[in-house]
Amino acid sequence: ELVFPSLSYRTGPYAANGIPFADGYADYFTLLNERDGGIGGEPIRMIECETGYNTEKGVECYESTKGEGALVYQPLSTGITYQLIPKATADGIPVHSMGYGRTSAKDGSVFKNIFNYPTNYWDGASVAIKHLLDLNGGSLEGKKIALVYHNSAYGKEPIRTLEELGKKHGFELSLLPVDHPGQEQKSQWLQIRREKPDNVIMYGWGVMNQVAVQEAANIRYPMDQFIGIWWSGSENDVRPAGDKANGYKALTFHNVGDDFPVFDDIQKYVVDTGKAAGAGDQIGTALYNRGLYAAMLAAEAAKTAQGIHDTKALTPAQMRDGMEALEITEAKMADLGLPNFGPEFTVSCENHGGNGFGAVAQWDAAADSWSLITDYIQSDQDVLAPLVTEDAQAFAAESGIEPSC
Amino acid sequence: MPEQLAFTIEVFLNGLMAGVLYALVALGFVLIYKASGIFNYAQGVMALFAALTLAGIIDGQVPFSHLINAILGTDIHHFGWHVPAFLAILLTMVVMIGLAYAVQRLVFRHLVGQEPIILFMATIGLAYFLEGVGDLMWGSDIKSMDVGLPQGLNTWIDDTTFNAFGYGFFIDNLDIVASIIAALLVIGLVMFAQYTKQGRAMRAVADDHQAALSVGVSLNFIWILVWSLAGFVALVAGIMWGTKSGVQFSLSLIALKALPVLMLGGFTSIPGAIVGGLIIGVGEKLFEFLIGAPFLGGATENWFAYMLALIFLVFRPQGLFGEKIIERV
Amino acid sequence: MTDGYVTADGRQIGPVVMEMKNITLRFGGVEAIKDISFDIRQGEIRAIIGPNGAGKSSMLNVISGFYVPQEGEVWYKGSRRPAMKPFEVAQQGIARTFQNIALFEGMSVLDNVMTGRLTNMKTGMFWQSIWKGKAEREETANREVAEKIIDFLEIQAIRKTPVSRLSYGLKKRVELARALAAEPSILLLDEPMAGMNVEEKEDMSRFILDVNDEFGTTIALIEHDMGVVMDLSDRVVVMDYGKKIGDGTPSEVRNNQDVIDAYLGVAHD
Amino acid sequence: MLDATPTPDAQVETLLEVNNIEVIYNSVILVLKGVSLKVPKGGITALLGGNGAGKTTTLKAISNLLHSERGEVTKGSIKYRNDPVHKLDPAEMVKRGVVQVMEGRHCFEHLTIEENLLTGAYTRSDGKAAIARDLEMVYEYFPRLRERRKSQAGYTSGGEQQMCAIGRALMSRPETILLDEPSMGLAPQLVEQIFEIVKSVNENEGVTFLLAEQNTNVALRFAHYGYILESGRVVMDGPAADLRENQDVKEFYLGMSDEGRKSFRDVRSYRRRKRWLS
Amino acid sequence: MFYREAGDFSASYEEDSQTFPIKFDRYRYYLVLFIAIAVIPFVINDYWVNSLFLPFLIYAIAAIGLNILVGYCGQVSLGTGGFMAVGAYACYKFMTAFPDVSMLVHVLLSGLVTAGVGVLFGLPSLRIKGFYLAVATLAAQFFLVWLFNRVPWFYNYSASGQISAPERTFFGIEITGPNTQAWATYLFCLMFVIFSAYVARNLTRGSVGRKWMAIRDMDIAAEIIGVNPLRAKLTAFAVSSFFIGISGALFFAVYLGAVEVGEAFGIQKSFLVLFMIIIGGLGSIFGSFAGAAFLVLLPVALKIVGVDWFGWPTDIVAHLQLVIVGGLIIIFLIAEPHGLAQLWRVAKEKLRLWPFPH
Ligand SMILES: Nc1ncnc2c1ncn2[C@@H]1O[C@H](COP(=O)(O)OP(=O)(O)OP(=O)(O)O)[C@@H](O)[C@H]1O
Ligand SMILES: Nc1ncnc2c1ncn2[C@@H]1O[C@H](COP(=O)(O)OP(=O)(O)OP(=O)(O)O)[C@@H](O)[C@H]1O
Ligand SMILES: CC(C)C[C@H](N)C(=O)O
Ligand SMILES: [Mg+2]
Ligand SMILES: [Mg+2]
Repeated sequence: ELVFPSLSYRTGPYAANGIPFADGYADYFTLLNERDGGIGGEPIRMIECETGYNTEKGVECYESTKGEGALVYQPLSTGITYQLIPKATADGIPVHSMGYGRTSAKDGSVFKNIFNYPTNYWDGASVAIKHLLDLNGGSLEGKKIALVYHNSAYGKEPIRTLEELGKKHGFELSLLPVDHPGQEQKSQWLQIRREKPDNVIMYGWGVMNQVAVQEAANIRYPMDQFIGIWWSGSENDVRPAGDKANGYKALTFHNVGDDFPVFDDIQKYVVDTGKAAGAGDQIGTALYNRGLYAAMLAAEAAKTAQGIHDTKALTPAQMRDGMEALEITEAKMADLGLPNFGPEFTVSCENHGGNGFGAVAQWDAAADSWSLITDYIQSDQDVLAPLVTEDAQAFAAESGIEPSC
Repeated sequence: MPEQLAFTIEVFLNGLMAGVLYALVALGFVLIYKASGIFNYAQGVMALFAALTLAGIIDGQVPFSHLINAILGTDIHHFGWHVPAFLAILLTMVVMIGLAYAVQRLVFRHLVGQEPIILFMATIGLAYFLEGVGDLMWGSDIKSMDVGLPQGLNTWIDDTTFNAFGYGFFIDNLDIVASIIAALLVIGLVMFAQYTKQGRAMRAVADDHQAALSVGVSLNFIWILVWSLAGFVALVAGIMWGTKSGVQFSLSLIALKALPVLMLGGFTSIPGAIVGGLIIGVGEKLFEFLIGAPFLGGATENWFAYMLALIFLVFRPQGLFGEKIIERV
Repeated sequence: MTDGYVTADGRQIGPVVMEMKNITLRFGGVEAIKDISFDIRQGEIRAIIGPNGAGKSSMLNVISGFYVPQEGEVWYKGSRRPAMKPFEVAQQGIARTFQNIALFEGMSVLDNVMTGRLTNMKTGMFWQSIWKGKAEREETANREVAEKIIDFLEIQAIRKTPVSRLSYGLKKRVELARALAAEPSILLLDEPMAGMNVEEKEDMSRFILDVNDEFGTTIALIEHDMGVVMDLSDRVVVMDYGKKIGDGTPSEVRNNQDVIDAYLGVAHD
Repeated sequence: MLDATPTPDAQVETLLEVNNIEVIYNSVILVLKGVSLKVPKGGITALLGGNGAGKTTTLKAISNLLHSERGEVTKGSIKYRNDPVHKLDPAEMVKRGVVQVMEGRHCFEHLTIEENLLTGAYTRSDGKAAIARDLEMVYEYFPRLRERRKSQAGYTSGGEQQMCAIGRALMSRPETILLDEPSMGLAPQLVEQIFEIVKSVNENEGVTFLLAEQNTNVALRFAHYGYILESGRVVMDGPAADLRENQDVKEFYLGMSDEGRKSFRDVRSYRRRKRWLS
Repeated sequence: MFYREAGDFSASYEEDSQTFPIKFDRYRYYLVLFIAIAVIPFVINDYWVNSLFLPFLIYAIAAIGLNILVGYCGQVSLGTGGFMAVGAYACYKFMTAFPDVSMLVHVLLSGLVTAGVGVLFGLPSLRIKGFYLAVATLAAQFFLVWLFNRVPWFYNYSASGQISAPERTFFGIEITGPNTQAWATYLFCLMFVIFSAYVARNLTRGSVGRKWMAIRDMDIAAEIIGVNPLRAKLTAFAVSSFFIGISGALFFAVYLGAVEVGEAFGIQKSFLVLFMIIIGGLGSIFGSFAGAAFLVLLPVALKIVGVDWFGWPTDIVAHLQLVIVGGLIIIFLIAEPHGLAQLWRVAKEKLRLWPFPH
């Protein structure tokens, strides 16, 4: 039996986003069980635990599930991830904070049990800038870029990167924090209306996203100059603004839509058999796909681990090894019914964070769907790598860890 | 017009508008506090609940479908019809009146005469309860609220001011609608409280519920009436805020924006809610614009609203329009 | 009247301890007290009477520092009292009861009486948090005083009862106990016998006389029961609409035509 | 003024009948231990007794105001015009014509005097004109109120508040008024005045009164019949004139001994309580 | 008669003002203490400590602190979250600045710092009363959270603005960081709980406590009989904040290990602790424990019943949980408005009379 806990949030201020992710995560495992009898013949047991995006409940969930032989945690919250970094490290259980959490966890020599492949917040910032560079003929000299961000640890992540990139590319950055929950953003958007930045980048979550998109539409900010991080890129965020959201862009690190063979299987084995998680109405949405992608990566890591250790039942330590040896190739993905679903990457002891590929998706309001408008773009590793190392080293020093690989 | 001045005026106007939206929420608090001394923590959740119900009805959602499906293994979610907005609003109002009735019968009737903090606590229980019921009934995914209110830049104002001053002011259409509705509500409620028999009885109950009982005012009726009114105000607030940001849990947190308004205006004053809202709206927006964003790194609105209210209170402990606290021994 | 006098029943009354000079108190437009002067002597029972709304309670509030008069001076023990907070006045040895009972409803009778001792308890927070030693000794010493007063007022049986459960009359008595516990030099009583029947008033009168007798406490008393006032007090001030219309011994006041017109209605027997 | 109207004879209809009721507060404190009384139509009945005897509780039990103080009638019955009423809503009692004036006045502080009076007419549905007429009538009885009609009740003096409370009760056109300690804290002149008004309302409007009073002296002068309550029990009852002559009543409630009134100064001991029951 | 006090007579005032004047109560209290200190540490594991005992103990300290302010002194405060944050950040600064000093010192110092901040924000209480004050303390709440989020010095300039507790010890035993033992963190917090309860109890039964209660019940009367209202209110703010600071420090350093201020110490925390003391019983130390236990344990218990036993979907359980907690709060209030502590007292009164109803 392979135990995958799912620390989900189907209630609280971020429920609207937590639900599709949790559904995707669950449905993929259900699919594996129903279709393949688990992973490598070993059945999967998924334990769902409601955190409400609350760190204390997150801890409770962690403690109550770790004894069951939990293989990997995917808490979908930067706050809970920070909580779990020391705990899980001490307990030897891996954490996969996919596209969130502590960016410097990419440095596997320091963060042995923490993985954040395929990409992270700093990559996100850099990819967005690269996209803008592409649009502006390779130069952002003299441009103004505004960052609208959730005023929390999460939202502040890209500031450092953007400042560095600003120096490099010569754009001017202005910062616009929005307090939780972000229902009122008049000030921020009036400021944007006044300053007329060439582009707006957003790091938001929850209701903040909808309000931002709505306000942008209200002040008639050109939607295609407005780019959200992947957590600001779900259908929930754009639908309330209706047609006016048309053209809004968001990053993503996996493909969109339900046009992949795996969805047929999900329909057949999960939905039609009445085993779909939640209300079953989220399939194919951006966050559902992300949950599904996370589950797929976990399952692949488990397969890899089974291969390495030549055993069907896994321990968290073996799972960790599997994650560290994970290799995602196009062939593998096509095989899983997810052709061209995400970037290719390889995990190693030094690199727990993938190669920093991300793509840009754009919202088509008429079609009510996202579509990828770029290939996977790699982030500016020249700038980011030293930043990651610096932060990881600082953490290592602070907590007396001897980096090693 | 110099740019900075134009900007300041624009911020000021938008502050007024934001203030109106806060005041809409604060009004509900005032009504209930005025008639019963209950500080209704659940007001925000009531707005959420009303908005959820409205959105659910418009959409033809089956209430409790998720729960029913989980228990019976069925797969129902929608009736497959769409209810016209005005009818849905009426139906929602019926639900809110039902809620008012239930709240009175099941909760506050048993707590008559308790200390304010106990009543406050009961409303917290109510908030939890309603939040849970709302989620179970309509699901916690995000819904959009579309009852046909206009939204976005008002071009007429933009053009006119541009022609006049060389800078077009941004005013949101939704805010304009909100202001009109808020003005009507306040006038209506003030007339009700001041000049009708029920309004007088409501104020009497607030002063001394025992004495009100003794002259034959039915607490039950007055409280159900007031909670229904508060439910109505919650519905209005829910529609406004729901249109702005979609209907979801966070809607209930707008209560936090109403609190400074409430204490600045005075817990017992209907006009106070509006004036307080305007002062808070303008104050926090101007502060953010002139000081917060340039010098303090932004996101100062939340605490500044409270600080502003605090400063006012130090000079007028009962709020601007609150009833004077009679301190005699 | 330089240094006291001897009452009809032979008690020696001392010099002036408190003197109100030309007190005027306004609330917005309302003049609650208009230029009133009078004095209170050591060991005396001084009554203040007058129709409802005459400003009697307001006068007590001025004495206890709760209202600050717009004009006039308060002299206490021979010197002019500077502007003071009510708690500072209390610390000078002036205790009182209230017209609308102001007990601490959330506490037991004993605790209420002990609050009367607060001005005498000085142990710092630190020692109190440790309790053993200094704090405990002080508590015990003060507890003894409080218990003595509880005994004196015959409320032992309800010592541990929460005040909110008591009937009106008992509350009045507890309030008196709290005021007495402070061992005040001046005791201000605002309608201590309102809402009592004759028997209870007799008891209350007895307590007041005994306090005055045993501890030599000076007493200022507001009361509407003329029987009580005339019997108990040594001198009476009469107020009407904020003005003083009479001042003197009970018999003088009783026969004052202004007082009869404004308050008594008929000459009291 | 010592000649009250003679006791109404037994033929007169009994309006209110309290039968052996028991009242418990907070479900533990037993306060009334079997109180029975009858109030005849058109009479003034007095309820006397010391502090904490249960007068207020009895009145509240009748008007059903106990509920909001966590009190409960656990035994016995209360009948008004022979209908059991102790399950009714207080508002319903007012509709039936029973209204209480509470101890301690309880005016609506923030309402003006006139608004206070109008609130009294809340349950009436006989039109504005009738209400205006009664308002006029109240002002006739209490001219003082007419002067203060626009002031907030919270800032009027104790006596005015008492008048306001009684006037407010009259505004509901009651058949019966339960009056709790109308004289408390009032100057002697005012006490007389208020009782005079009670008397004339009783005589002119035919309103029945049940009044709880500490001021036994005045109460027995104006009432027709009296009950004496002690620690939750009725210990004595009879026509007011008889009670006035009763030796014990004289001693304990009127403060008179054989030699007439004695001075408060001369009471030498306060350890001399005598009770009918103990 | 299950419960008796007959035969228990106090021969002196000292005995009479004991915390548990009745023998039966006293023994039960010793038993609980014995189990807490000498039995529980040997039988608990990570799950029990990290999900139940630590939050319970830490919230109990916060609840005691808030109860002093609200329950005893009558000053309604919604700034608890902000004050806990002060404790947490102070502790973090002390821990990183003086790595070799014992955790005990850090935690106590954090309490003191918080007490100072509490006094500062207590100043308006002289003029502002009741719910107005409650809302005014929200200014403290929002301002403090903003401040800690805003000024990098507080989080030692870390990239994300989170603070994480480094490993620190108490008499050589690790108390914070990833490698702690369940029993050690448990006992460390328990020590503070006992300390807080002891101090709070002593303060509330003496003259300081009476001043507080006098202010609570009727502030004007209190002032007229000689209580300095400003002093009384500010001492209440100080003592209350001291405990709340301690709980904030423990919450961050021992329980969570890493916090982000807006999430961990947001307005929700202020409400939560307030709920605890109202449900538990205002003005009761026991009530603080009861309330903390109720709000920490009930959700966990409901979750276990719903998800683990009945196997319902987590979201339905979470929603039902809200419904049930909300419903129970209302039912408890109707049954006994003065909280669990009062329920317990009434139960004892009834037991004492049992089998007679009155
Ligand atoms: N705080 C206040 N604000 C406004 N007016 C006040 C205040 N306190 C007293 N008054 C007014 O001052 C006048 C005197 O009041 P006071 O309470 O002193 O009367 P009193 O002589 O004690 O009457 P009573 O016998 O009815 O108690 C009244 O008209 C009252 O309304
Ligand atoms: N809410 C209550 N809770 C508990 N006990 C109460 C309550 N109200 C009154 N009592 C008790 O009931 C008894 C009777 O009280 P009640 O108020 O009826 O007396 P009363 O005859 O009106 O006395 P008074 O002349 O002092 O007003 C008293 O012993 C009192 O302590
Ligand atoms: C989906 C989430 C991981 C994103 C969120 N803003 C967080 O970092 O906490
Ligand atoms: Mg007075
Ligand atoms: Mg009474």
